[in-house]
Amino acid sequence: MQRVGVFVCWCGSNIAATVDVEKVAEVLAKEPGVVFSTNYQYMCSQAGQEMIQESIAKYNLTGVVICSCSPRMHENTFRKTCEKAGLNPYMVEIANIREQCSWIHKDKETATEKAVILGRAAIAKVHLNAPLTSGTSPVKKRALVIGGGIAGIQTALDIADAGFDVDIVEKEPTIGGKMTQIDKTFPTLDCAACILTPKMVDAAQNEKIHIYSYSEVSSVKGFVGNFKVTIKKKARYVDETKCTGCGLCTEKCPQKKVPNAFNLGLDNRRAIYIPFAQAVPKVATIDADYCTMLKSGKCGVCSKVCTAGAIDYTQKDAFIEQEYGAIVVATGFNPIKLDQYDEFAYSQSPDVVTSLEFERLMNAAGPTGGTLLRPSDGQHPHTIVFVQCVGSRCDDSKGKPYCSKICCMYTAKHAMLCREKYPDTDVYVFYIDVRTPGKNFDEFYRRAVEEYGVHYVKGMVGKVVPENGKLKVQASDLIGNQQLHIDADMVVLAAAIEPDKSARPLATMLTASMDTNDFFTEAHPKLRPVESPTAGIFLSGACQGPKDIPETVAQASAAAAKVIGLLNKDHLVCNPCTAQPDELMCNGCSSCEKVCPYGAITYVDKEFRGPNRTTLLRRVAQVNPAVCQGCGACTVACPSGAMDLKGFSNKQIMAEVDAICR
Amino acid sequence: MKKIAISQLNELFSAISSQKMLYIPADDGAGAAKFTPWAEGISLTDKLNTVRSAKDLFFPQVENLVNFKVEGTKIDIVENRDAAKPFVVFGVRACDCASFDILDRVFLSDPVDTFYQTRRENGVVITLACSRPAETCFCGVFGIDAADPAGDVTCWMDGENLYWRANTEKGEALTESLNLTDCDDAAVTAQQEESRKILAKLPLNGLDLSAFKDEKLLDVFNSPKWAELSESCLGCGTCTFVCPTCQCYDVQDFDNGREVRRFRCWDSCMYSDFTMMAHGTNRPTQKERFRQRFMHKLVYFPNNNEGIFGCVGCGRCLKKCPIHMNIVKVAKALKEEKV
Amino acid sequence: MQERLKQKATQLLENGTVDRILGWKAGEFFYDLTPAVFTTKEQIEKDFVFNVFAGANLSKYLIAESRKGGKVAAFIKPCDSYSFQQLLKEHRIWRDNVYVVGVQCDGMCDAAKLGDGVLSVKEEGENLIVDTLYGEKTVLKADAIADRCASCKSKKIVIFDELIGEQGEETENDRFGEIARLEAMSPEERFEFWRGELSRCIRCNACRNVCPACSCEKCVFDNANSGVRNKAAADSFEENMFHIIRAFHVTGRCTDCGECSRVCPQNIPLHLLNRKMIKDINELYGPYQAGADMDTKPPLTNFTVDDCEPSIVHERGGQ
Amino acid sequence: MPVNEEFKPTIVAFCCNWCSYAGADLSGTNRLQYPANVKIIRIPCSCRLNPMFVLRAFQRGADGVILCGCHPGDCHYTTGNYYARRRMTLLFSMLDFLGIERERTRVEWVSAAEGAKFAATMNDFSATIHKLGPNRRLEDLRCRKD
Repeated sequence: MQRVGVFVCWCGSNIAATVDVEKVAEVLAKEPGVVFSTNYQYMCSQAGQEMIQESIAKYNLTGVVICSCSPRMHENTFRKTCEKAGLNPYMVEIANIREQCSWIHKDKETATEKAVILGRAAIAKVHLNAPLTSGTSPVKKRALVIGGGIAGIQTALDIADAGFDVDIVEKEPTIGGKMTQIDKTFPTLDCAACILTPKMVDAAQNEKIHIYSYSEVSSVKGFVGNFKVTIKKKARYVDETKCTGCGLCTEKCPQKKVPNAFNLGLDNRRAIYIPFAQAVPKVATIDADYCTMLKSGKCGVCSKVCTAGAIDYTQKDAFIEQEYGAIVVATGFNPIKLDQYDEFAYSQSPDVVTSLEFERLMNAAGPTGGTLLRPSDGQHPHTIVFVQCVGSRCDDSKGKPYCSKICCMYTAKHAMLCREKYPDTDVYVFYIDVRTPGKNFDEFYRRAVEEYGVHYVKGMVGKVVPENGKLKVQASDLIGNQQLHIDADMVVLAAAIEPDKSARPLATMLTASMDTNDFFTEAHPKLRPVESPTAGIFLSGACQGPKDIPETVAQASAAAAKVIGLLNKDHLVCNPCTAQPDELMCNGCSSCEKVCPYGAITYVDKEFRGPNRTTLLRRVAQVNPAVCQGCGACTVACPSGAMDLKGFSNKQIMAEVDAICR
Repeated sequence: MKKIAISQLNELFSAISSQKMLYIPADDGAGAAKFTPWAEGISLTDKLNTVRSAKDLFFPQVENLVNFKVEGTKIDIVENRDAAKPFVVFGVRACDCASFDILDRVFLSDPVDTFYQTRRENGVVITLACSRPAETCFCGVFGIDAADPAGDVTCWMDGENLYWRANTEKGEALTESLNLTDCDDAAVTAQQEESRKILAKLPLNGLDLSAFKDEKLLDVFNSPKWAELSESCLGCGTCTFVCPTCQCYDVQDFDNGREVRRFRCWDSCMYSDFTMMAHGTNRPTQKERFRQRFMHKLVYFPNNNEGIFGCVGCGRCLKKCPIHMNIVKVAKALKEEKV
Repeated sequence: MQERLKQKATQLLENGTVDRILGWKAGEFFYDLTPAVFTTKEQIEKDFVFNVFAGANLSKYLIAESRKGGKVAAFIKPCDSYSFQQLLKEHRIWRDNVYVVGVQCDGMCDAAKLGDGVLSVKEEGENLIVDTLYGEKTVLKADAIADRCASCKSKKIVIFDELIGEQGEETENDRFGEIARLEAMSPEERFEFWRGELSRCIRCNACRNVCPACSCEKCVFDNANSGVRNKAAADSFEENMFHIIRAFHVTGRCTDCGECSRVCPQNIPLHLLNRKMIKDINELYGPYQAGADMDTKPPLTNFTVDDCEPSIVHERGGQ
Repeated sequence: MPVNEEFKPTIVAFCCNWCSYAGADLSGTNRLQYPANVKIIRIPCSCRLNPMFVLRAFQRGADGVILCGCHPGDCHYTTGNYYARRRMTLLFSMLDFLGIERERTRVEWVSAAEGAKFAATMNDFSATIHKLGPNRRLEDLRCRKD
């Protein structure tokens, strides 16, 4: 039994006006184990805190109950007070007699009676409290960024800037991501490459940044501060250290019929390729699916022309193990596949394109050299119809329920650019709503309408039918209340965006949670938007939700700030109120493991002494206190009661129940 | 010998219960019988015996011992024994009646268990002779005559009459207060003859317990058979709780926050925490626990009680054990091994 | 069937596949079989029995048996196979040490339905020839079938290394009919019903100890440190609490094997509580059968964001 | 005892630390009244509520038990309340199946901003329990106060 001291606070008149504080102290003094009970005007004041500290010494208190305001207000204050007096801070319990008593009751007798009961519950609990010590775990001062798009690059640059090593793992042969494929950026219309490529070069040249291109994360073990990651470096059949990026091989390769993924298949490339001129690293990669040498052993042209001797047909996937203190997920997005949207004739006519394909068609480095030409006949289009929300804001299973957020703005950009470069084109935009909530966004959209004469039509396109080289567009104009029939030369579909397919298996490895759309869940939707609930995992860019470039960069820097904050620490102080299994009672059934949102529970086979000098091998749960956040989900999932939560143990909560109901 | 017509049974019960609480074995609505306080509308079961034995009325599963009131450092002791009320239990079978002798040896020898003693003093036992035993009955092995049970009063029933014979002062006193007709023994003797014919045919009659009487305790104790016999034991308490002679209990406290209520409740030597002490348990596996139960009934108890076994052959454990392990199988296996 | 099992058992021992056989051993009467471990051909010849009273679910024994040295073969009936797989799923049985011989089952009988004084029973086709102290009689096997088998949920043996008899399928059954009948009662009637049933409980723990889902190293009710230990129901509350907590702890894990009700010495229909939970799970969270496979997440360690609110209990009334 | 005249129900409210306990604090800050017989127990998350605690409360004399947690989707620990929701649904259903009045148990999601909802919920729950009368079906006679 503890030696308990009870301190009843008046909180000026906040408590004392409604609760007879003297009586509360007097009644609680009779509770078992209470050796000292008093009341004071302001317990949280300097004088009040000193009174508590003196009483701890004088009465040799082993537990302290403070009847005051909400623990959310001053629990920490009083814990520190007691700690200074040599009492373990977790031997303090607060009875909330202000917010949950004096402020909600008017009758003094009622409020006093309730305050006594609340105090009694706190006393009952403190008797079962145990001193808790926060554990610490060391922090590996290196960060991993998964995904080398603008989000990953920005995060890596910021982390490196703070002086920490950071690795970027990018599954493509070059970093840069989706932004490399974009022509101009809204709302300023500056060229994407002009602002992105310097950052790519910065990343490549930064001593603190190591780029693993054409690589994937293959396993993640460990926990915050101590992740152990295996990175699979896929064989590119070119020695990165030797390749100078001269590009001769990519010109000489005889296999010319490889759809160029960088241009979304709008043109072809060779089997050995560098995705684009400013690729980082600027190293060639052999596409094993198309290389004749790798497939049949006959060819070897690239090897012959390479003066650096960088070609290596025998290269194998390499696995690299590395330790990290923090991991940033920046896996980005992709436009959805439009196979299910046959009404827009996407698969029937090459002149029906997605917005990203349209970017390539407008891009000076694209398949048409920046001249807008119809993919079907290379002719200049005169009427272009843009269709918004293709697959976004859908309530059927074909599309996505959410708004893809970026489409309104890039469509305005596309429409505007068309009208600017080719004033003879008629441009129609069909929309459900135009959403432009960003700095200078609405102004941008209005310019498209007002200055550039883009025809914005509220309504949906019902059908696109290719006919005689034209695209017959049937649409409804909801404001004009009429059906429209437009003979278009091109139709551009603003396809919804979705998280990259690599995100789901990655989330499983990281034990990071995802929402039903496979976007990573943030630790708190408002207050912790760049952290995953899994400690040490941070979120950057569109993997967390649709975002435009400015937002992505902002989030990327925010995630970097969080990582820097973490890596700056030598040790992490763990929350001591964590789950703890009683190994002797653990069944090894894994129920707890299944409900842990943090992956804090693992199982080990362990030897135990059995009856009659036997040895038993049993599977038992282990909780990693550095990862456990103390929610208690496991304690209820455990049928044998082997799992308990420190600070909120079964017995403590039941003691409170008993005290309240008695 | 006295008698009363079966058609008058209700009147008889009514007359007894007007003086004292009366328990009779009645159907429990779930296919079994139990000792039930008689009231108008409650009638005698036609089941051979109750699932819970008549022991319950003298040694209930849960019984208040005493209350403590704690205030500050002061402890008040408050008596809270159940009020002792005179009662009559009708329809006790010969086996259960014999179990009282065994319980008496435990509870009434020094130090006397006053809770049990009070109930024994307050209780009048009316036995009912068996005429339709079950295949699991083996009371005969223990010298019990199911056709002529003991008790304060012994009864026999045939199709027409209930025959009544007072055996003790308590029985006499009760008899006098009732309106029964005198009769001769002829009907009872006839019924006993019939019953004994059936009793003689019981399949377990031949159970030979001689191995345990003069056997060296340690030999039985160390028999390798225990491991095999106990292998499938679930460690539940069914056998002990339906047993009329099991008498182990645990003392526990219940703290409702205002007072501590001390009570006792049945315990089972089959349970893993039976006789748990500060050093741990002294019977670490089910083998030891299982062995304890049968050693107690077949060896320790007779060794301390002039050779009287701690079993009355009621057959309840044979019927109720979830895995059909029981004292008969144990006795046979140990004997077989000895042979 | 018994002979095929005996042959198989002997064969598995003799060809060295296993070291021990888990089966059923003959008793004093035809109906009182005891689960037992056999290690020699002689033991099997003498004592191994399989008949309509081999109701005991052997899967729970495999928790301990699979941890002993060597390998054990176990005869597993369809409903036992669900328990076995559920225990595997919970990492309770060491699979490598068990050789599962699936045995098809036509339903087990309840000895209590044979009447008084049974001396011996002979199976003859659809009949049981029962010799009693009071004469011989013929009982239709169907009339003596155990209640749980009368509403058999599946004849499928969901996991096995070898099969004796035909593989079966899930069966049409009305096992939720009894639940629906109780749900249709008023709360007062239900309360009276359950009070009547649970007040007979003697807390012998047979239901718990036989239950394959109740395989805790130490039950909370036996654990002096759990704060809820109790040995006997000292109040009607404790009668309720034991069964509520037990039913809750096996929710989503109970395969509905019916052992709890089979072993209850007081004939309390305990399976109804578990079955109610199964019915609720099926209705609220989609069909789920514990032990049917190794992968499906148990309903209580799973969720969907669109799950119903607890207020559904109010909204739908007794159902 | 005259029906309900003297009856002051005991109500135990388990509140998660992050949303509902803060919501209860807010209703205090805003001086929104609810009956004094509602007593709050702070737990880290609604998923910490063991069905055993609910039964314990009824045993010890509670007439109603309510669990408050973050709204689904807003759990501080991301998924805790989803588990709590299933557990409580099944527990309540089982209690109902045993004939325990289903009105005695409730789950309500209360965010840290919903001080008013907290007070309103407690007022409503308290009134419901008051109408229902004392818990007799799931009480332990040894804990009765009279």
